[in-house]
Amino acid sequence: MNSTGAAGAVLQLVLVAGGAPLLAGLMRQVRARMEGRAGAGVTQPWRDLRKLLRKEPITPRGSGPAFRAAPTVLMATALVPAAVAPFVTTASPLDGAADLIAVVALLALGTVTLALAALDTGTAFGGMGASREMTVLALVEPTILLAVFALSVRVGSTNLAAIVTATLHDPLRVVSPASLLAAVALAVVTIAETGRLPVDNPSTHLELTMIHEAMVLEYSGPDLALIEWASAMRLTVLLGLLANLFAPWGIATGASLTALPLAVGVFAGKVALLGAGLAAAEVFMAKLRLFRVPELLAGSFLLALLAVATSFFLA
Amino acid sequence: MRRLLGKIRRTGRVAEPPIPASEQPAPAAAAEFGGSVQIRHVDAGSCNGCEVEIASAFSPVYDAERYGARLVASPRHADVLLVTGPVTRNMADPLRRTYEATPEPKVVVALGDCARNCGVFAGGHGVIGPVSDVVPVDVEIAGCPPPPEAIVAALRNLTGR
Amino acid sequence: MSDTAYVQLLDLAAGVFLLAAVLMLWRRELASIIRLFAAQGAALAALVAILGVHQQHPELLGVAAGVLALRAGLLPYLMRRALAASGEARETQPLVNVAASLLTAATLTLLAYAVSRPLVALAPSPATQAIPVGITVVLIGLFVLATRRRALSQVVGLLLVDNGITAVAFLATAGVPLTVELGVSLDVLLAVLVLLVLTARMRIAFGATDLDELRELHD
Amino acid sequence: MSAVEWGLAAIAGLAVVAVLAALAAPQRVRPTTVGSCTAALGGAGIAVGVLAAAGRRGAVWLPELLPLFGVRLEFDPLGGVFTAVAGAVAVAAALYSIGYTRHGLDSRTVQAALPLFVAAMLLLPAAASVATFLLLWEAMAAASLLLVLAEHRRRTAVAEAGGWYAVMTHAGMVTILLGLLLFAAHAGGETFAQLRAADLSPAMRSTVFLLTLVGFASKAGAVPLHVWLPKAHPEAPSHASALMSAAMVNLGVYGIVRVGFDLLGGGPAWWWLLVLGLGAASALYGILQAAVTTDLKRLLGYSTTENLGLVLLGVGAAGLFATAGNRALAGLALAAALLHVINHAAFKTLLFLAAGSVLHATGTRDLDGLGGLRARMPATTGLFAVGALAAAALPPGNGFVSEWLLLQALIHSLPATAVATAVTMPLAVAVIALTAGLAVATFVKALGVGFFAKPRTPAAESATECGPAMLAGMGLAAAACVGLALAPTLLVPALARAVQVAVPGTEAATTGRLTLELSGITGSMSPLLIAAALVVAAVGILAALRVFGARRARRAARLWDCGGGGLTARTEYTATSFGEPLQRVFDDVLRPEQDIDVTHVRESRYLVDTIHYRRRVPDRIEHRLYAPLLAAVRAWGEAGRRLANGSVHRYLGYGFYGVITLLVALAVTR
Repeated sequence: MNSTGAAGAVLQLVLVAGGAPLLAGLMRQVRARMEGRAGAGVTQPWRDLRKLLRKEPITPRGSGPAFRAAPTVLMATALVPAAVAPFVTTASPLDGAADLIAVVALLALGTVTLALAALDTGTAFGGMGASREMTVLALVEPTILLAVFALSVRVGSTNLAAIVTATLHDPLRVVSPASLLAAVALAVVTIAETGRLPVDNPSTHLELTMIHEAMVLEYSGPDLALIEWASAMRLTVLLGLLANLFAPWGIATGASLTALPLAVGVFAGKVALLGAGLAAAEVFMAKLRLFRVPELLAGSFLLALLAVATSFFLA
Repeated sequence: MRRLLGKIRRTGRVAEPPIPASEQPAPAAAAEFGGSVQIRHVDAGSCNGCEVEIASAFSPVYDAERYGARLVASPRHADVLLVTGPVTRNMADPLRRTYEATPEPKVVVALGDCARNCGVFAGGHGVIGPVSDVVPVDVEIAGCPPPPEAIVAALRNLTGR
Repeated sequence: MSDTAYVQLLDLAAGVFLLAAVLMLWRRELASIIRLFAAQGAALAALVAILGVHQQHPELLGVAAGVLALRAGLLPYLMRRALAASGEARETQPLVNVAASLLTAATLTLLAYAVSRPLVALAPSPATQAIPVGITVVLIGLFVLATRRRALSQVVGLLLVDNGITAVAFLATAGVPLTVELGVSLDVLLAVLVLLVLTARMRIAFGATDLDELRELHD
Repeated sequence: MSAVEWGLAAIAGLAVVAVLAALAAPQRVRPTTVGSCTAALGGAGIAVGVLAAAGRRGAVWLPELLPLFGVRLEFDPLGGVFTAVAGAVAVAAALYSIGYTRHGLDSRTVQAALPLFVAAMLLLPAAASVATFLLLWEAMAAASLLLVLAEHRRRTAVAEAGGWYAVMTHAGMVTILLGLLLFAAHAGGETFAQLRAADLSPAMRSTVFLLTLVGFASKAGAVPLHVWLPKAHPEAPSHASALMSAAMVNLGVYGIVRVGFDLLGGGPAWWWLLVLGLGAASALYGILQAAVTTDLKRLLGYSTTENLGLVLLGVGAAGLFATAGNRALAGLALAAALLHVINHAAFKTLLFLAAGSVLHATGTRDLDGLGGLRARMPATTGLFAVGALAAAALPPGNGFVSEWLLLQALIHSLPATAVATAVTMPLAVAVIALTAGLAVATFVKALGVGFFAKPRTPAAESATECGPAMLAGMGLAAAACVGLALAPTLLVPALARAVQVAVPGTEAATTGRLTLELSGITGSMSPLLIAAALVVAAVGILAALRVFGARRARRAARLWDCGGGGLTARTEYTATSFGEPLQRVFDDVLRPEQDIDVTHVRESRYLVDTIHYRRRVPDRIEHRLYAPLLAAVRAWGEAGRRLANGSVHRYLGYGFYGVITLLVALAVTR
């Protein structure tokens, strides 16, 4: 914990908060281009947010504090990981919260608040979305923790900074089957957690096929802005973790302030690359039927378990 | 997958060159949109001709999304109500409720002649009148059905891009 | 080649070998199952080649080439032909649903690890360390044989078992004699041909290759 | 006479006073007097427990109190922790009980049973001889049974639940009795000191362990011995459920730790694998049932099975590590388990008391019939939310802290040399993770469906906030939850001492004042920091919104009902529909029974008139395991009845034949 660490933490917080909408824009743009469209441009989500912040917030009658508080809490649960996770620097002053399990749990907390808000409105769609989201969340947890397990076995700690530093010192580790399997498993759960295809279709208009969207149908104006923004940040955070847990090169470890700009650039590049890849892959996918999703998650769970297993039987 | 990728490469970009925005002055509310317009489409009793045109306006060819317009699933998310068809008796209240559910600032677009003046359905059984009888209309798009170019032009006028 | 590189490559080959087996359990389309099987054959060949290079056994390289030709080339080709002949594209409902069979595979892996522990303990080396992978593949193969309905998946199961045995043989001993490998491969080839012929006959007789319909033969 | 001994005296004295008050006081003031006396009793328990956990020792031997053996009480840190927990729960529950007095809950027996039950639970961890232990155990069982049966006049289900509880608890009692007597017989003495000193043959040790394990596991509600729990907890009055579910079940864990670690001094790996397996099974099965049930208190009961399962999992892991010689990890795992016992006690008390308030206000426990309570009982809803957050093991709740510790212990067990560890740990981690995920879904359901949205029945419509006494009881429990969530580090020294009793030679599992830093392993997590960060972030966001966005005033509008008519409560998602996807995913495990009957209108069979959908998720273990057992027992009973048909002559005849056979036997053998 030092001045560089603090600076880095602030920097990556700003980076994630400011970059998340751009990432969403980039992904939409890639998708649009592959569909032969011109696309709305990378900065479109920012325009949407600006406009939403100006619009009129609406509280449906018969909803309670849970509905009002959810956007703020969701945003908070997205901001804290963005500040503590080793994206730009490994020396975050909030190391006490930079635990992989804690970060995962925080993101889950965000999902829960949104689900509660959806139930709070008492609409049928809200309940449906909440129920589905919770089902997916419950099935995703084991995979995440097993992947964490596989990653921390070789390091001997679940502290994010520790894992990243260990990988930096021993790059060959990354190509070991264990960490490759873990990477795939984490990628799958990232898709499931952030409601991308094939688990959920972020741009659907059919309520009956919705998971995430169904929960936010009642939100408008600034509330909606916070939710959209937070969802983008969650995606960024998870992709960032994926990037830095398996390819942490370029991150600032020392106390030199000069390393930070480079780190920022590299991190932005990595996440942008991952996002573009994900968006491109989505073009080839159709949404899974809801009850095929457990199959997908069971598969990722198996991969995670294999990751753990291989981490102790392949040398 | 490989085949699809090849197809994508061969097809390339199908979007037509940009269509200029319509000349008619944009409503005051549109000033606050700043290049982003979320649209909720309400079918108040249309023959679905307009729906086909809307679909093609948002298709890759005309790609209205490139100007910052997007169709959304809930009026709470919407800035613009895109109303088609003459308002039938059963759709009057839903239309009012949709209008009431949309947060300020909001713009109502009456799309197609039916929406503007009941078109061929004027005086028909079950038709209670044009959209403007039920909710205040800010923009009208003529045509039966209006061509995608007209729709895109009107939307560009709203997004200001 | 350096020791660390050798270990890395070996582990990587073993990992791919295992992953292919698991994915075969996961996918439903028979075509992609065959593709995965070819990939597994390639991984096996790579494994053998790596061992050969490391242990300076040139003949192992020959064996590797043979393995590649047979398991990544000939067998998939035969199966693809059988698939084209039969109209069936997918493994419709296996006896154990996919999610459950994936979880089973997970436990099988741990089981294989537990049972092979003493084997590995005899002569701990990177090669023997990977033996559990081979055993896992054998178990998964048996599982496929037990739970899949389509005759083609049955063939795949058999071949999985054989791949696993071969892998274990190569990993455990410092290079199987060429003749053994040839013998094994040949009778596998034979078995496959027989099965494929059977499949064809069954299809002619019953129109489908759902093995449950074989019961009709028995009463 | 040391402070601890004074405390023991106080407990005994207050218990007597409370019982006398219950018997003597007039009905009007009875609940108040008994409640306050019991609360004081709990307070004394806390004091003694804390002193003991702080390392102060104290022993009492009353030779004349119990013939032949005498009562032998002795406190050590391990017992202290459990006594303190029981005391804390008792305080909250007793305060609550002052306000929770309808349907004859203020009758003499019920009121007298309460302090008796509490006193037994407070003293049990101090029992230092087999006789004392069994005596207190039986007292606890009997008193709790009386509480379970409190409302048997109103609901027949109570009688059935009581029956199950009586049978299970006494079956457990018998096995414990056998085990400990066997132990004592071979040790040549019945004080725990003598038992510790004894050296038994491995076979005998295993027999003792298994026998006692059965009894203790059934008390801890572990699968498959859990069947009494989801029956008794919903039917008992809520403060009794809280006491049973938050304090009594812990003593099952206490028994396993005391006998397995302390008295038998650890054992072979398979013991602990067994415990670990029991724990894993309980955790998964419990939370699965909780996820699909719609009865609020039944849900909480199953969640108790789940949490105790996690605790047992930790205990088993600790034993496994100890046998493998890894004392640091063993200490960590056991500390995690004990911390989870404490956390679970806190939030489960809160949740059961809140559920009691709901039952009190609406008269129903069925989530499908609740809803809309947040407007009508805001305080209860808020408190329940605190408990739900903890139970869902999400930060910044206290449940998260102990599960984090447990996960740390398991994760750091690899790379391991023992095959058993290497194979079980990944599975254990997976089980914990799946349990955590399902727990989240379960408590979102309980809170979101039960308390939010619109009321689904007139009963829920007309609910009103409960009285101050009940709120006070819940408030205490909630405060405990918050305290444990923010400053678990304060407990570290006490836990370390307690762990040392079980696994000698371990130092404190964690260090650090604000941050939990694992000792010997790299790993740290600061609940306080996380909570603070969340608060700061939230405040920052609100401030930013003030400054930048939201120039327009907030408007209230009708729900977006897709333009159709207004949404009624009938269109809301119910608990049944909320749990449906999970139930479908875990169909093979749960085997729900559901039937749909569609009645058509008379004119045409293409027009549907009504659709009835019914779904039950029966406890499969109960059906598969216990139904045959009960059938067999019943058969025996039939046989017995034919022998004893109530005619005096027949009984005299039996006696006569008996004497004759005896004489004949004597004659022959002479």
